[in-house]
Amino acid sequence: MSTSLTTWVAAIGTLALLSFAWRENKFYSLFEHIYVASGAAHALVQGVKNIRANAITPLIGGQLIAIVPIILGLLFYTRFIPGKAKWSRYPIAATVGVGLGQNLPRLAGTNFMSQIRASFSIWTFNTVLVLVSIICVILYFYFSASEKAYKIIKYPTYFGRLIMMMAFGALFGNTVMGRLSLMIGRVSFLLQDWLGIVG
Amino acid sequence: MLKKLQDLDSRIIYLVLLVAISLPMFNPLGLPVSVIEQTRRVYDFIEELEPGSVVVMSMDYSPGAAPEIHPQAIAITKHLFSKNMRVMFMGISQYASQFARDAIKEALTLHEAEYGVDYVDLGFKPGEEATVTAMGRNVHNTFPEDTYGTPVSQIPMMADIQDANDFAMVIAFDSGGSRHYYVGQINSLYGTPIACALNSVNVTNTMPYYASGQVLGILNGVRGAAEYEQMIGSLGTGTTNLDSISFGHLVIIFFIIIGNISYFASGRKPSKREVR
Amino acid sequence: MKVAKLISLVFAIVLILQFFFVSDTINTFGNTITSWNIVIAAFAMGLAAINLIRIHVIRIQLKRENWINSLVLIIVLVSQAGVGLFLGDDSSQYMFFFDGILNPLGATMYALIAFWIASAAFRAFKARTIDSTALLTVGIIVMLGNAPVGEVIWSQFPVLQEWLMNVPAMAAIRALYIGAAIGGIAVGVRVLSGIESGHLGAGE
Amino acid sequence: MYKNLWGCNLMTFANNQFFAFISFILIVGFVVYKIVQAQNGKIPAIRRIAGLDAIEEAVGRATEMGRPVHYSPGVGALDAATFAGLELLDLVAKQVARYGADLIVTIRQPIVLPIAEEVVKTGYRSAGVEEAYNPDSVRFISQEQFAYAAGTMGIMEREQVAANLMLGYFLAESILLAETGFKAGAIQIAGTDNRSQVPFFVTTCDYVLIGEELFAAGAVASQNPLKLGSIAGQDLAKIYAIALLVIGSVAANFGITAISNLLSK
Repeated sequence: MSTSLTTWVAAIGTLALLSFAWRENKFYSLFEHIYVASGAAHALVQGVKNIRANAITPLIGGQLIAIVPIILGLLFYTRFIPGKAKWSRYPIAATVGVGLGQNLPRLAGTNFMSQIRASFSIWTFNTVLVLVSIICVILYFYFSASEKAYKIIKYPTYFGRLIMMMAFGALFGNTVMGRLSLMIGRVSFLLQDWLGIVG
Repeated sequence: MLKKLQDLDSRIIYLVLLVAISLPMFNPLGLPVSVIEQTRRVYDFIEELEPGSVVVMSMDYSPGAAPEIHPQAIAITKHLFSKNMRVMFMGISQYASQFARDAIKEALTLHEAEYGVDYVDLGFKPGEEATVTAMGRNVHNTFPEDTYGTPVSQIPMMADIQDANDFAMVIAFDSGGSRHYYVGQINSLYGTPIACALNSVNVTNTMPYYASGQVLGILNGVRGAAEYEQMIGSLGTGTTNLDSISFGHLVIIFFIIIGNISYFASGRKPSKREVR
Repeated sequence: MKVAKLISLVFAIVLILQFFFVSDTINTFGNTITSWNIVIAAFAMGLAAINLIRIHVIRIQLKRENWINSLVLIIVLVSQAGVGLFLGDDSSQYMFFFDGILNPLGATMYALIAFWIASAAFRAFKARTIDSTALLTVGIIVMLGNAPVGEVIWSQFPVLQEWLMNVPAMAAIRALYIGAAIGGIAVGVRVLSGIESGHLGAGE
Repeated sequence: MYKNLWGCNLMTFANNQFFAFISFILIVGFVVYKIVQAQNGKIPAIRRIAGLDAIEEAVGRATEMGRPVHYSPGVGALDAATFAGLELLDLVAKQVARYGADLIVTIRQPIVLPIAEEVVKTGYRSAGVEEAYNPDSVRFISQEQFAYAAGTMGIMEREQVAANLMLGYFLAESILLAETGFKAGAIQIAGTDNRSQVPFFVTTCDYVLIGEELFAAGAVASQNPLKLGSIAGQDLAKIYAIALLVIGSVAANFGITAISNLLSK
C-alpha cells in the first residue's frame, strides 16, 4: 500500500471519475470540477512563463517593439469587460491570420502536392489499387455532378465508400487499442502503485 | 435467450472488461511481441546516427494520451542517452516539460548524461504551427530561455544549434497534431528526417506520411513502446501492459461477435435502405 | 470590423509568401509576426482560468445547486496557479498537483471510453449495412494484428493487418488529406475575403 | 530562379515548392471563380446526399409514432461543423413544424444556445405555425463534455425518441449518444468532420455524413449561394487533383521525364 499523498489523491480521483461508469454522482462531478480547475491553472502558469520569456525579458532588454504583442494579448481580456468585448476581435484576427498563413501553404505543399507526388510509383498490384482507391474516394466527395455525370461515377463512388469504410475499420481497431491501453494504465496504477497487490 | 442478452445491464459488461484486463496483471503470460517494420526503422535510424548528433524530442502529448506515448518517450530517451546523442527536449503542448523531466529521470537511472552538454529541456512554447516554423528558422529566437529560465546563450550545447539544418532528426511524440507541422514546415523545407511516436488513434491517419517517406517510422501506442523496449533490452510499462491488451481485445471481439449473432438471430435483418 | 479583417489578411499573406519564397525582406516581417504570435497565444492561455473564476464565483454568490464544487474549483485553481507561478512549475509542490490531479484524472477521463466501447461492441456495433460489415471486419483484423494474442491464434494476422494499414487504409486517408487540403484552402479563402467572419463575433 | 517581383531582392522558390505554389494559386482561383459565378446567379446543382433525404423520412416516422425527434448540433463552439449543424437544424425545424412532430434540441456550448433557439423559432415561423413553437424544446444541458452526454442520454431514454439526429463536431461522447439512440430503437442520422468519431457512427447509425458531406448538406440546407459556389469550386480542384494523379502516374511509368521533373519541382 503506497504511503505517498500524491498517489492517494490520484487514486481517489481515479475512482471518483471511474464511478461515472456506475452512474453519474456527486463524487464524480466534484472531481470533474477539480480536474477542470487543475487544467486551467496549468495553462495559466505555462502562459505566464512564456509571456515572461518571449515578451517581458526582451522588452526590459530594450526591444521596444515587443510591446505590440503584449498590447494585442491584453486585448483578449476585454471580453470580460461589458461593452468592450469588441476589442478582443483584434488579437483573434491576428491569431487567425497567422494560423491561416501557416496552414494554407502547408495544406497545398504537404497535404496536396506531396501526397499526389507520392502516388507516382511504378505500377504493381498494390500501387495501382492505391491509385484507383484515391481517385474513387475523391470522386465520392464530388458534389456538383449533373444527373447524367453522376450515373458514370456512381459505381466508382461505391468502391470509394467501401475503401473508406476499410480505412475507418483500421481507425476503429486502433482506437480500441488506444482506449484499452488507457484503462489498463489506470487499473495497473490502482493495483500496483496504490494498493501494491500486483507484482 | 440471445434476445434477452441484448438488454444485459451495461455495468455487467464493464465488470467483465475490468476482470479481463486485471487478471494478466496478477500472473503475466509474457506473450511475445514481434517488432513490425515501421517501429524497427526508428530504432535502426538512431543506431546509425553517429554520437553527438542533435536529436529533437518534441513532447506534444496530453495526459489523456500519456499512458500510450510516455512509455515510448522513456524507451527512446534511454536509447538516445545510451548512444550519447545530444537530445533537445521541447514541445508545443503545455505538458512538455513535466513529461520530459520524468522521461529523463527514468533514463538517467541507466545512462550518464549531463544537462546542458548531453541534453537540454527548452520547455513548452505556445503558437502551434507558427512556433514549429519559427524554431526551424531560428532556435535561439524562438526559445530565448530553457524551461528553468537560463538564457539559451549560456547553455554550451546550444552554441552550434541554430536552425533545423543542425537537427539530425526530430521525433514527434504527438497526440495533438504537431506531426503535421514537423512534416510540413521542417521535413519539406529542410529535409530533416521525422519519426513519429503516437497514440494508436492517430496511427492510421499518419500512414500516408509513412508511405510517402515524409515520416521515416511510427511507434503505435503501448504496442510500439513494448516493441522498442524489447529492442533496447530494457523492459518497461509497455511490455507489462501488453498481456492485458491481448485479453481486452479478445473480450471486445467476443462481445462484437455475440452481439451480432443475437442481433441476426432475433430476426432484425440488416437495413436494406442504406444500399445508397 | 474592417481593421480586424485587414490584420488577418496582411498577416496571412506575409506568411504564405514566406513559405513559398526565399527572400530576406519577407523573412524579417514573417519572423516578427510569428514571434508576436507566440506572445499573443500565451496571453490566450489565461482566458480559460479567468472565465472559470468568473462563472464559478457567480455560482457561489447565488448559492446555485452544488456550489460547493465551484468553491473547490476556485481553491484548486488559485492554489495550483499560485504554487506554479511563485515556486516554479518544476518544484516538488507543483508536481503534487500535476502527478496527483492533472495527469491521472486526464488519463481516467479517456479511459472511461474503453467501458463504453465494450458495451457498444455488445449492443450497438452491428453489421447492418455493407459499410458497417466492412468496417467491423477490418476493425477486428486490425485488433488481432495489434494484440500479441492475435499472432498466437493465426500467424498471418499481423501480415494481413500491415497490408490493410498500408494499402486500403493509407489510400483512403491520403484521398481524405487531398480533399481536406482543398476544403481547408476554400475555408481560408472565405475567411480571408471576409465572407465568413463568425469567429470575429459578427455572426453570419 | 525568378527576377525580383515585388522589389524585394532576388526571390527564389523554397526547395521543391514551385508546383505547390502553382496548385495553391489554382485551387484559390477555382474557389473564387465559382463563388463569383454563384453570386451572379449561376447556382451550381448539388447531387442528392443520402443522409439529407433521410432526415425528412425520420421526421415523418417520428410524427407517425407520436414520439419526439432529438437533435444535437454537436459539442463544438463556433467552428465550421457547428455552423453546418445549425443550418441542418433550420431544415429539421421547418419539417418538424410542418409535420407537427415535437422536437428536443440539446446544447452543450452556451454560445450556441441563443443561435439554436433563433433557428428553431424562425423554422416554425416560416412554416406559418409560430404559435406551435415550444420554448423549452431547445435545452442547455451542461458545458462539461460527459455531463452533457449523461444528461442527453437520460432525455433520450425517458422520452423514447423516435429519431436521433447528431450533426456537428463530436468527440468521445459520440459513442454514448449513439448507443443510447440505438437502444431506444430510434432511426439515427449522424454527421461529423472529426474522422476519429466516424467509425462509431457508421456502426450504430442508419445514415452517416462524413466530413465534407456534412458541409455540403449544410450548404444545400441553407441555400447560401456563396457556400454552394465554394463547393462547386472545390469540385473543380478535385478534378485538377485527379488529373495530376493520372498524368504524373503515367509519366512516371512511361519515363516521360519532362512531366515528372516539372511536377517534382
